[in-house]
Amino acid sequence: MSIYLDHAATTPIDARVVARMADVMASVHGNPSSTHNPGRIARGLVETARDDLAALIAGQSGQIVFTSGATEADNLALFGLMRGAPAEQRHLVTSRIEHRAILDAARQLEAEGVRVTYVDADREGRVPVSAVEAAIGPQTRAVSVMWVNNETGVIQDVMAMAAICRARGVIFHSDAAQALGHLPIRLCDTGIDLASLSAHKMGGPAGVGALWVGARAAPLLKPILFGGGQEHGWRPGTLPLHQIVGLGEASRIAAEQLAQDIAHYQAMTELLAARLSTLPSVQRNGPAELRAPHILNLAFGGVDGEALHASLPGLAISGGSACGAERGEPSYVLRSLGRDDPAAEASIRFSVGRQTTENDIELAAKIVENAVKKLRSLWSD
Amino acid sequence: MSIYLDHAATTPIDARVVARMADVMASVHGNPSSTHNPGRIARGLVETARDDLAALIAGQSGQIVFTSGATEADNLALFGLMRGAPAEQRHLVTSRIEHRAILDAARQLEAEGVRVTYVDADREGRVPVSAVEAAIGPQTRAVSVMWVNNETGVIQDVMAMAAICRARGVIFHSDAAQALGHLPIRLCDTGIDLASLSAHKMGGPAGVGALWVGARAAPLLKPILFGGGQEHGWRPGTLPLHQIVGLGEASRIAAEQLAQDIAHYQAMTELLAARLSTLPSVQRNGPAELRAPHILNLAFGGVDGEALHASLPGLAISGGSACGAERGEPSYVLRSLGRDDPAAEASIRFSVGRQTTENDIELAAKIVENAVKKLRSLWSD
Amino acid sequence: MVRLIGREPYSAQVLRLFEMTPRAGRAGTGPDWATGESHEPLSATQVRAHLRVVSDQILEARYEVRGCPVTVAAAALIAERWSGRTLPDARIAPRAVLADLEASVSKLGRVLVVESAFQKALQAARTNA
Amino acid sequence: MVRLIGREPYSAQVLRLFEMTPRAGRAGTGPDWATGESHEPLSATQVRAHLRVVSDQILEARYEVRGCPVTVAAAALIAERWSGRTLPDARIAPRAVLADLEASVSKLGRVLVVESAFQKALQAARTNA
Ligand SMILES: Cc1ncc(COP(=O)(O)O)c(C=O)c1O
Ligand SMILES: Cc1ncc(COP(=O)(O)O)c(C=O)c1O
Repeated sequence: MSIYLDHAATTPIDARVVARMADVMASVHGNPSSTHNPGRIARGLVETARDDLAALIAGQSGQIVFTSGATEADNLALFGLMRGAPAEQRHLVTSRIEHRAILDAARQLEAEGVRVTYVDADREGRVPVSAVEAAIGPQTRAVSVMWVNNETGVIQDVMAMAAICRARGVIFHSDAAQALGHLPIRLCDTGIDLASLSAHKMGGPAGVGALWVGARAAPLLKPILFGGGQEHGWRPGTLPLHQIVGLGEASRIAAEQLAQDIAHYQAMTELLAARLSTLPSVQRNGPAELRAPHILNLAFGGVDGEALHASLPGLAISGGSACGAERGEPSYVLRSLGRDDPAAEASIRFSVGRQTTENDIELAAKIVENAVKKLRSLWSD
Repeated sequence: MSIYLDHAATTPIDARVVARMADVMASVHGNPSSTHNPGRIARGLVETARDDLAALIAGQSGQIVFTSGATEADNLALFGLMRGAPAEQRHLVTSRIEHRAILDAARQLEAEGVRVTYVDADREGRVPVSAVEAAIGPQTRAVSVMWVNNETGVIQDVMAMAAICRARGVIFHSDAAQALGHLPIRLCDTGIDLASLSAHKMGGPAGVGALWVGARAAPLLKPILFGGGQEHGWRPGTLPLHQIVGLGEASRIAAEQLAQDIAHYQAMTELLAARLSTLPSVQRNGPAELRAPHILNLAFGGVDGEALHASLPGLAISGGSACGAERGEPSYVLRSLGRDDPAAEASIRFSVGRQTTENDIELAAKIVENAVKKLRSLWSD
Repeated sequence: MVRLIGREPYSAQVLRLFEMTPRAGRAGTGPDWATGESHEPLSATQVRAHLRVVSDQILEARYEVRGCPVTVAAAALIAERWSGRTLPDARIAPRAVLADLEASVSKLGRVLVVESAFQKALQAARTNA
Repeated sequence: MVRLIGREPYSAQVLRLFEMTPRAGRAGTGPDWATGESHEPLSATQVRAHLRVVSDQILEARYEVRGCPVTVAAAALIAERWSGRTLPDARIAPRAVLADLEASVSKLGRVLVVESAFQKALQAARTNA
């Protein structure tokens, strides 16, 4: 079968999480909103999971709003902040390298009359703090910049941005989907006001996530879905017990072994980088420093991107994000890095997970090396 | 432990579904949007599940949009239809006995300038077709009436309403959360344009559902969440494979044993009704006929509602809907039945599931009988 | 791992009195018994207090009630406290009852119905005497 | 239960030619060889066609290519077909190539780059002769 190096698209659910979810699915039957005993048992499990997630991010349990994932959390943050904004505050600042969940929501907000400023990343894939600062004006209500870019793995300086926003009286949101479980995250006392979280990038199940809502943002946030009044009215719908328990368990595990996980991810991506650096014309997309440990994005010069991907059926990797891949579009994130002729190179995002072994890496490196050599052999400059 | 008679709030995940989900969680790792092999395997499972759900409702697979549940499906239907409506079509017709997901979304639409007409139910809990027809005007864009009421179990005549809507050029949506798996449903060729579906009311997992979008509604429906372009652009976010597989498996099982399930639900609720009818002053909320087989709502005269519920710690039942229960409000659905003095009676919604046994029913009847007798003994008229 | 929250919103005291309903019952026969009745239509709460009073002393207090658990508990609590008291000592502070029952202020209205029934019974007893 | 969809968007034919790359390679040495080159900057596609022509007959066709799988497959397909043909028979209908490869029309531009390289090589061969 394939060697799976696409953990940033989705990573296998940790076996401990699967076991816990299966147990809860088989043995706990109750709607957490019901006041009878089964309902209360379910509610207790939900609250324990909330505590576990809160502990992982150093936030308060009461600040967590469970959602169906980071996409919904991103939408809730942006629409929730901007739709209710008074006329003189209808300006949003974000970056051009955000996930589609932010960019498409921002585009929709533009259609609704919100002014949006898109800050460019630099050639290293970093969103300059100074550019964000410069984009903030008297009408700016919120800034949204992702914590870790999902294609390059570049870590953005969200702390500095958050501090500036706080000083300017602006709400700061960060999509932390790729940061959670891959970097130490402390939300309390940082100046960050809202953060989007997802379970399935860190060993939890897909289809569940959360928006962390800090004290300053809470009074400004309006719901985008309406219904049963769950989650303080911010997110209606029957709470999916097993999903939330899965997110909680994944959080507990991530908190427990974060240092160890990070070291492992780092070792795996650096080993791969070392192996592939023996090939000529290989460049990192993004800097070697200040990147999340699990993502390595490499550009192979003189090779057609589609051809390289088609040459690697035994590798599960990604050219850009999985979402973009469906449409077959070239990656807007990589294009923004401003390489001379991006069409003349093939980029691969390798992303590793807990299950990745040295053996996977050695094999993958060999497979990629052979494919690149073969394709290059078809052409002589 | 408790006797669980609150299956309409949420019903245990069928053991076969749990097994299938656990298997997929443990063995299939891929984002269904990824183009590599693990992604394709995941995508294949998603499409099989889509087919299984489509088969259960006699709809086409391509018309199913997976969501996080019926709440989101209801929101998608109402906002998706009404927000993009031209100025001369900003009128929505619905009923006063809809689920909160519809009523709260409708209230939000009112705040956004949509005119909403709320049709009253009659004393039997039925939304009169004639009243719906009368509410439709030249500006009406859509009508939304639930298939089965979640408190009384009353089946609404959605076919007749859909036919009228079609004749008048109006879109008809129905919240079928309580109908799915409890009634035969055929969506094709009925005139129904959109239907909200949920997995956890029929042996599937909570946190996943679907909006069925018929051909006439498709061009009018706008998304409410924005992002990765999944589900034809109608619903972004990484597809939660195990959840969708769970919904598919629950659909397959429901289709296979629907007649048998219905007979079982009917037998259980009728047995309970028979046992409790020996008590004086017990009335059905809603008619005996034309109700979904799994719901029985009884009013016990001369008993305080809160006191009766507090007297039944061994029963997991519901006074209204689980959502309403959280807020401790009296049920707006039961109030709408127009009984003389609703405060002077206690209502219980009993709802049964596949796991409900005759023994559960006999025991529950005894427990309720004793509690009612005891409470009545405290007062003499 | 499992956090099971108690049978909110009821305190242990309310649950005990509601479940045991000590001193519930109708008036006995005989001229020593006095009755007071009160009701509140919105919640259909009804309370009847019965006092057996002999020469300034409440020998026994009983109640009939249709109402929520806090209403029932309040009636039981007052009946327990008043049994044996002299008439001048028979007093109710509804807020104190609420506090003793650890019930929320939203239940004050219900306790007032209970108080009213007992006050009326007291009145009737005084008139009897 | 498992539905594994093939390696879209490639037909079996494209995959075979892309993986085997039959007749890939540079021109041989000697005056019989003629070369044509074409490129398309937007996608950075580059194609070089080499024909060994002796008295009106293409004895051998080769190609060098940097491009997507359909581009590579198209070059391989034409090289296979042309090897052995006489010059008047050496014709390419790009839409027919697309159809033979079961490739989508969105790839027509790429096939035109391949065609152009082969046409130029043909031209060069005629000029040689
Ligand atoms: C940065 C980022 N944001 C948001 C998302 C969406 O998360 P989810 O799949 O939970 O909706 C992803 C992954 O798909 C991501 O990488
Ligand atoms: C009629 C009805 N509609 C909608 C819902 C909400 O469904 P979900 O929990 O899947 O969001 C429910 C149940 O909670 C329901 O009974």
